[in-house]
Amino acid sequence: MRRAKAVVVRVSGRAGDGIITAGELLAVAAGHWGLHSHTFESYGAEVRGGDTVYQVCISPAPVTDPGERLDLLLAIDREAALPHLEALKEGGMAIYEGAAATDHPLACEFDHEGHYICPVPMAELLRLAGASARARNMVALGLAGRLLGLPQKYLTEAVKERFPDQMEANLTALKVGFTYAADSAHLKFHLRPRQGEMGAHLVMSGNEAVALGAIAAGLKLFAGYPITPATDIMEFLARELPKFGGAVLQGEDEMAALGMVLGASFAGERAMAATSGPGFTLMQELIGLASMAEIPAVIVDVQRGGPSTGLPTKPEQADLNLALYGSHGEAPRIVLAPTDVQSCFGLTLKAFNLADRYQMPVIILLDQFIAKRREAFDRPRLLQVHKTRRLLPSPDDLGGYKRYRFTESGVSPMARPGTPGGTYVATGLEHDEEGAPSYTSEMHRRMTEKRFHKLAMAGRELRQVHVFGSSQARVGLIGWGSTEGAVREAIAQAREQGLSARALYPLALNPLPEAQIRRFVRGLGAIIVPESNYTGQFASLLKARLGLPVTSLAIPEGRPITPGEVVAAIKEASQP
Amino acid sequence: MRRAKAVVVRVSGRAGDGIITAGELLAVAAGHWGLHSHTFESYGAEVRGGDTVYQVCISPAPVTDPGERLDLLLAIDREAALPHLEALKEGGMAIYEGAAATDHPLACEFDHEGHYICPVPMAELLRLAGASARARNMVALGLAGRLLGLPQKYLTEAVKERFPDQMEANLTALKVGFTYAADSAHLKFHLRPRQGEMGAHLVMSGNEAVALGAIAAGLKLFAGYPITPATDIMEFLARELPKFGGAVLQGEDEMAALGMVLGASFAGERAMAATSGPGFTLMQELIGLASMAEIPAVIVDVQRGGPSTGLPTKPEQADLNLALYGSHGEAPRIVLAPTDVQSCFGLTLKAFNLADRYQMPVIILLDQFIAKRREAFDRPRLLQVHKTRRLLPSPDDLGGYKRYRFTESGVSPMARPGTPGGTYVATGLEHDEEGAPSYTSEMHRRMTEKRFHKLAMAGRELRQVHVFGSSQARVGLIGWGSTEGAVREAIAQAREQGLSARALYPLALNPLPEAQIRRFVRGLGAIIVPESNYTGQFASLLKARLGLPVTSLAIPEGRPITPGEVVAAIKEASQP
Amino acid sequence: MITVSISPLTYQSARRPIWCAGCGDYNVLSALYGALSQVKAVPEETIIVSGIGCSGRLPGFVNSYGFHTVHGRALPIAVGAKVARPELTVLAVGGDGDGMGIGGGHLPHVARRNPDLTYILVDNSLYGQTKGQTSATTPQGQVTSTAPYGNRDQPVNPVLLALAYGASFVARGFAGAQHHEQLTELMAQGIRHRGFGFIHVLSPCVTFNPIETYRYYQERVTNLPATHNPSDRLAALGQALAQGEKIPLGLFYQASRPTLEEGLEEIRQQAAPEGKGSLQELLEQFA
Amino acid sequence: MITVSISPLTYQSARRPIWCAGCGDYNVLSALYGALSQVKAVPEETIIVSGIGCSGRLPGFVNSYGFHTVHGRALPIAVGAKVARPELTVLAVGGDGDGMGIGGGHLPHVARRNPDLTYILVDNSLYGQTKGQTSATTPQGQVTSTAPYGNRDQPVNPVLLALAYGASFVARGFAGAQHHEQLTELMAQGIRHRGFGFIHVLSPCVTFNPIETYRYYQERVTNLPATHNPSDRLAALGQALAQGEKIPLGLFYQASRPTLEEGLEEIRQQAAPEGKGSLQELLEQFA
Ligand SMILES: Cc1ncc(C[n+]2csc(CCOP(=O)(O)OP(=O)(O)O)c2C)c(N)n1
Ligand SMILES: Cc1ncc(C[n+]2csc(CCOP(=O)(O)OP(=O)(O)O)c2C)c(N)n1
Ligand code: SF4
Ligand code: SF4
Ligand SMILES: [Mg+2]
Ligand SMILES: [Mg+2]
Repeated sequence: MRRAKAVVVRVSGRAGDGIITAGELLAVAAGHWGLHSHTFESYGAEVRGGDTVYQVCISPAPVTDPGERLDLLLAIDREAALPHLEALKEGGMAIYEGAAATDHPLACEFDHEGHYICPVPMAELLRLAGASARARNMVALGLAGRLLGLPQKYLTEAVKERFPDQMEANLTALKVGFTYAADSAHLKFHLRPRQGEMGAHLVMSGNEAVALGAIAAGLKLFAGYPITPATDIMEFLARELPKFGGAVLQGEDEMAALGMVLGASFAGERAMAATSGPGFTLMQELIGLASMAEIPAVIVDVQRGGPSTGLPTKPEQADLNLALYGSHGEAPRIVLAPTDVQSCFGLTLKAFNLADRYQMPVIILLDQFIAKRREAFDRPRLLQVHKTRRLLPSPDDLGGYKRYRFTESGVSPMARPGTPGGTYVATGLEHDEEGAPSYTSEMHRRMTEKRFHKLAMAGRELRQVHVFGSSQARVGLIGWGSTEGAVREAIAQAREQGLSARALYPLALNPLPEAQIRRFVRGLGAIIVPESNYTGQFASLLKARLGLPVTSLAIPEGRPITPGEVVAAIKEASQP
Repeated sequence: MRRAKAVVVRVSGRAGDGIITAGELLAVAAGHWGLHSHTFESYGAEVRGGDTVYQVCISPAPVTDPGERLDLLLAIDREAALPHLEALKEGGMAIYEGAAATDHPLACEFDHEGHYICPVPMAELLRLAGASARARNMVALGLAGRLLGLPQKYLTEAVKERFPDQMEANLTALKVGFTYAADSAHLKFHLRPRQGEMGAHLVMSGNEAVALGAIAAGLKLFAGYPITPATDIMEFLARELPKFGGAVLQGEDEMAALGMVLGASFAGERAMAATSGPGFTLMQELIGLASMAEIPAVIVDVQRGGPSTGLPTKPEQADLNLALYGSHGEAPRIVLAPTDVQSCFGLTLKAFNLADRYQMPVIILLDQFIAKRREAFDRPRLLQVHKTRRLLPSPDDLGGYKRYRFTESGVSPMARPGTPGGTYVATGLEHDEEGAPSYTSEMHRRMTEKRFHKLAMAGRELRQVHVFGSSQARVGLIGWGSTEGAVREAIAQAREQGLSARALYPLALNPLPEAQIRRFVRGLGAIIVPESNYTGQFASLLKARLGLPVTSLAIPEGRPITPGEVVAAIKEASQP
Repeated sequence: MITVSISPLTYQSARRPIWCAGCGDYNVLSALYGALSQVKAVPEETIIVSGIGCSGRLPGFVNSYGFHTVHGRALPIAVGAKVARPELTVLAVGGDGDGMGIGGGHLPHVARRNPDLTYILVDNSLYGQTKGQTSATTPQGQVTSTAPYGNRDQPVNPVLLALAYGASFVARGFAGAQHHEQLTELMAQGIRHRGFGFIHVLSPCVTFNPIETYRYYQERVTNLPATHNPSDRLAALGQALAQGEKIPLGLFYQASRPTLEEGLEEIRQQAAPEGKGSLQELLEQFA
Repeated sequence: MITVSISPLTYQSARRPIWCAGCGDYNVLSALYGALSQVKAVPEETIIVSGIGCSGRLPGFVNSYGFHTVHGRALPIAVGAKVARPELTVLAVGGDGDGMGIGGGHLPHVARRNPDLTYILVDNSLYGQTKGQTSATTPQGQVTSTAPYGNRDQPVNPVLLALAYGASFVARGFAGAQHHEQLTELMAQGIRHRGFGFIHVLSPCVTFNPIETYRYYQERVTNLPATHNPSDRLAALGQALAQGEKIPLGLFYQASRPTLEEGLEEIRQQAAPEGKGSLQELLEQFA
């Protein structure tokens, strides 16, 4: 983070140490006070033992990425600290379990890299307080909170909410940490929320925002199958959706899950499935059916490192091609890509409207980074929630009802079961207007055109793009999804180095807002396409669809792209 | 067909009438005599009742497409003849069940379109001969054979081979037809094989050629699941492969089928699966596993009309994207596309070598047109069959064996189970050189590079392209798969109209022979990309990979592209 | 009253079946017309979901809402429809390949969850639509296009499986003329049953199956013994297992237990005892 | 003799298991080491195929060839390996989610085809790897992260299913210390069995499952009655069905019938009674 007032904190340890909990609660407490934050988590696929890292960037101003170099490192022990020391800024502070006085608060040594190294006898402090040695993560949370200047009450509330059952033990440990740092000479990270933002924010993850968006859209049936990092959508909805009259079904596999969704949607209700790569691959046959039989459906794919089982807990943006082309034959589908947590909410809501309006599958592409990180943002204005209904047959349509009638928009009235005179058979076979199987060349051409025409029509309301940076710049970036934050930060950093760039993020990847993109690239000398994958899938798409001479900045490392990498690319492209 | 000596025959009727049998036997008999032929079949997805058409173009010279306008139409009755009359050439002949003398051979009327219309009392003739009325297709075969001048013995042999059990009945009916046409004044289609070709040809379908290629390659296990139009590969192999010591397993679904293939290949043997679109979609998760765990596998996708269940019995070339990108994450695979029946044989053989050499999935893309049509061609030289073996670990490798060792080529020695010291675990998780799960950024990058490097290495032996037409032409065509025949014919037809064009057909679609293509397009003013689909998938690929300014000629009608359509496109592109 | 006008003809759609003349599926279809009329199903309040195969074409010939889906997935799709619209009558139909082969993984889970729908498995002992390959119910020894040396695999026993899965209604019928009434009756019972009804129907394929013909079945089918107690699951398993020379028809098992939809409704009550949730409140979890 | 050097340690790989301390899977693994040593399996002539899940990581910890595949497909992959190399010992391993959920459609077909391989289903009544969701074997009423109001679905009974599918060897063991020897013995018997062996192992997940703990099982497991006749399939079904307060362990069923590989060999003999086919001859079919 470039802004002086932002603080980047990293908590590190091993799976089972409660690292993610500590980091999340820090972000939540800060957010509830009124600060902004941006987080990133990384852990191994093992339930126990792998390295776990949770990083939070906290600032009074909005932040768009979890930061690169650290102000504060909290590690569960020395072993967990060592690999992260080189990420510390000069003057940064590293805290970990180590021998030190239990009564003298936070003594630090200054090492030759210019870091403050501060051992804290966490286990011993916990023992003295009569608390379990397993609660070191709460000690760390207390220490971090105090050093950042967070009021204790926000930390306490966050802990209470998370652990309604084991409140006391955790609060004790929290207090141990908070107190130990209290009188330290190192209280140098004092942050305060901006005027008027005190307590105004919601703090949530991308997965939670998707789930909320779906509830707001009137979801009736969610069906899923557990898979990292998408499972929390199902878990959240299993708890909340029944309160809204809906139901959650766990399928025996992803095909069953999407099958249930299509059944519910055929029957007339809004339905959604969420999964990650392997499950998304398995859903493709039914996505093709939804496209062919014109059944609305919303499918969330939270991308993770691939291929195959791959890197289940790491982010990657490598399912774009699958989202676009993943079933045999040509099965049009809408593909949306939120760029931050807040847009996860809005785009999910929109996805349901699009699905119903154009009677086709709508895919929402998240990745582990956006799905799991927590961001603080303003409450959405729920009164504005707008729900489109499906086009229903008029009384005229119902005499000799043609489910797949050719219309100007390509959209045909879809009868809701229960409607007298509306009986019809939806089918994955090529069919005529009534839905009767038909394999003539003419019918196939016309029905194919109809299905694709709907996609084109949907494009008219999918022109939303995020454009930022300098409009005079000769270097442009076109990206998608979770990299937007890093690119925003990179453009700001580059500006400080005297380099200018501008960027465009479409929220729809299919159909692409081609006119907006063409307008954006006018006058550009170089177009960089950053993405977290190997083959540069989005770059290829831009080349294929728009013939743009793009430079792919594809980084296949199973981690978010950093602002530094983007700055370097801007620098290189700016060379005369 | 443009060549004077080629005769285009169409047989038409309804499913269950034996139309396809009659057409196939005509092609087989002609082929065995030494003529060349090219066929196309089209029928509904219903087992009974749909329209069925079988078309054969027969000529002394090699033919590359089934022809457009008809010389001879044989229909089971008048109703089946009517829709096809407009396809008859001037002077063409239409024969169908109708009232006429039973003793007077073949009386024809000349209609005002310039066609000879010839009713034949097939049912009555059969009754007189004491044969079943259901054998009208054999009467038609006899009539056609005689009119074309085929010696009776080739027809008789073809019938005997096809119906070892019901020989007599069919031979009787054949003879009825043959005799009825014998003294006709209309024996105007006399064809004769060229010098030296008499009896030299093999006649087979693309599916049969694939199956033979696989046996020649040393296939040990074929696993499949029935699906039109790929099932005959399994049926053929079920009969023949056991004779060669192999086995055929029918899976409970396509995932089981490909799973069996991967198990057999992991265990060290050559294995293959074949399917069509819906099954190919279901196989994608395991294709990703094969790519990640570096397991050789050959997968045949016989494309049919889509999406979803689509047009099961019609050809389409719309699974290219799926073949290239069909699983989550980035899972490199080789994609091959035969352009005629003969290349089905050679490319299948090659596919096994590539799979073993580069330890990855190799996909062979056929379509219904190439899979089901019969072509006559020279016997392959079987002595030349060259089989690569997998790279096995050397004794040195076996001390501390690293299954996924980084090497210059990217290919690591693969131990065959049973090898002492070679034990390892293949996995779909990202892994280190030993195969242990590893999720570091560096390992993921390096292993991704390794997997893609193998693909690039494979590219070195995948430069084979078919180039034809005039090297001076300013109009070029780049196509793939089954359209080659129509394009060859179109270039010849265009030349007669004073237009020149040249064409390139790569046999590998991934990796693309980019250098060859770049060389080919030099000097071209227009590049036309013909394909049987809607979105122009191959055109997009050429744009994305090579940035070529191509014109897509995408025809989404569930039928082969015709030479006429290609000629029209050449004409348009030739306009100054 | 609405019922006066209902007869089997009520359910006949305008589309003519495309099956081969003599196919058992015609009898399945007409038994279904009869059953629907017996239970007085309202056409527009009925959904029939099918898989792919000759039998999968059935919804096209019924005047009701229909969804002809993909191979093997009819059951989960039917479950989704039922859960979304519990007030509708939902049926699923498919072949032996569809339901016991590619779709065989869904049946256990649908059966144990007990949605209130009826599944008709149309068994012709092979893949009809694709022209006669071995299926999971092809007997050992039978020659098919994919088993030219005779099928080696022991077939599955659909009734035994449905029982083992915990289906709450399990029956077998035969699509032969003499058994039409029984089949109709079993279907009607299955539709009336509150919970998941599984009906195994023997339906000869006259085009590709020279072995399991009408005659073959006529010689072998028999009714379950009058003494059979359909609430005894072990006895039902025994009857299913005993199948050898004789093939028992009738109701093997029926039990009453909560349906999936009832369970989901219970969950709703439990989650929001005081009525519907509010989105505003939900957001407060994140404030 | 090669056998002198074989002990359970022979099968320990260099990789340290990544399971949580106390996980039942450690006991499964060590019982497998013991069983492999009992049957004197040669490490390099053994293949272990697994699906995805905590239990799916097992092959990594065994000194043998291993294939850690994708979720739910271990069985067909193992079948392919066995058919290609009948001389090798092949095992398959996976969790309850892997084998009864997503992969549940394969078991019936593998069981009825009877390949000579052994399948170990490691059942912890939930999805361990993904942190504790409901699985097909989670009991009714249990609260999980995806069933916060308690699981409504009746669970499947894996032993009952394997019996209904026609598996030729069906057993159940428990990964508790006192039952280690029995589990080892059952695994050894399963591997020795010529045909498909199905072994259901109760293996507590100490991290996510507070219900089906070691203690829970210790209080409930019991041996099959001494009078139980493992060649009586209906009796075995009865024992499997009876499971209520008590959970019977031991060998439910064993039968001898031709294996898949034997059937395929027979077909080869039948197809080419006079030795191998020739490609040249095959081409003549087309000439
Ligand atoms: C995924 C997939 N695989 C294969 C097919 C091809 N296919 C169509 S119908 C069918 C089997 C039909 O058999 P069955 O289910 O027994 O129905 P029947 O035709 O005998 O009534 C198959 C394999 C398909 N449509 N989709
Ligand atoms: C197709 C697919 N869907 C979902 C997942 C995510 N996933 C990994 S392991 C697992 C379940 C593990 O449960 P189980 O098989 O019971 O094994 P356990 O971890 O309990 O031993 C799931 C759902 C996946 N890897 N692939
Ligand atoms: S092929 Fe068989 S199952 Fe299909 S319609 Fe014909 S008789 Fe019926
Ligand atoms: S999560 Fe459960 S099943 Fe997985 S390793 Fe830990 S204790 Fe074992
Ligand atoms: Mg069938
Ligand atoms: Mg489990």
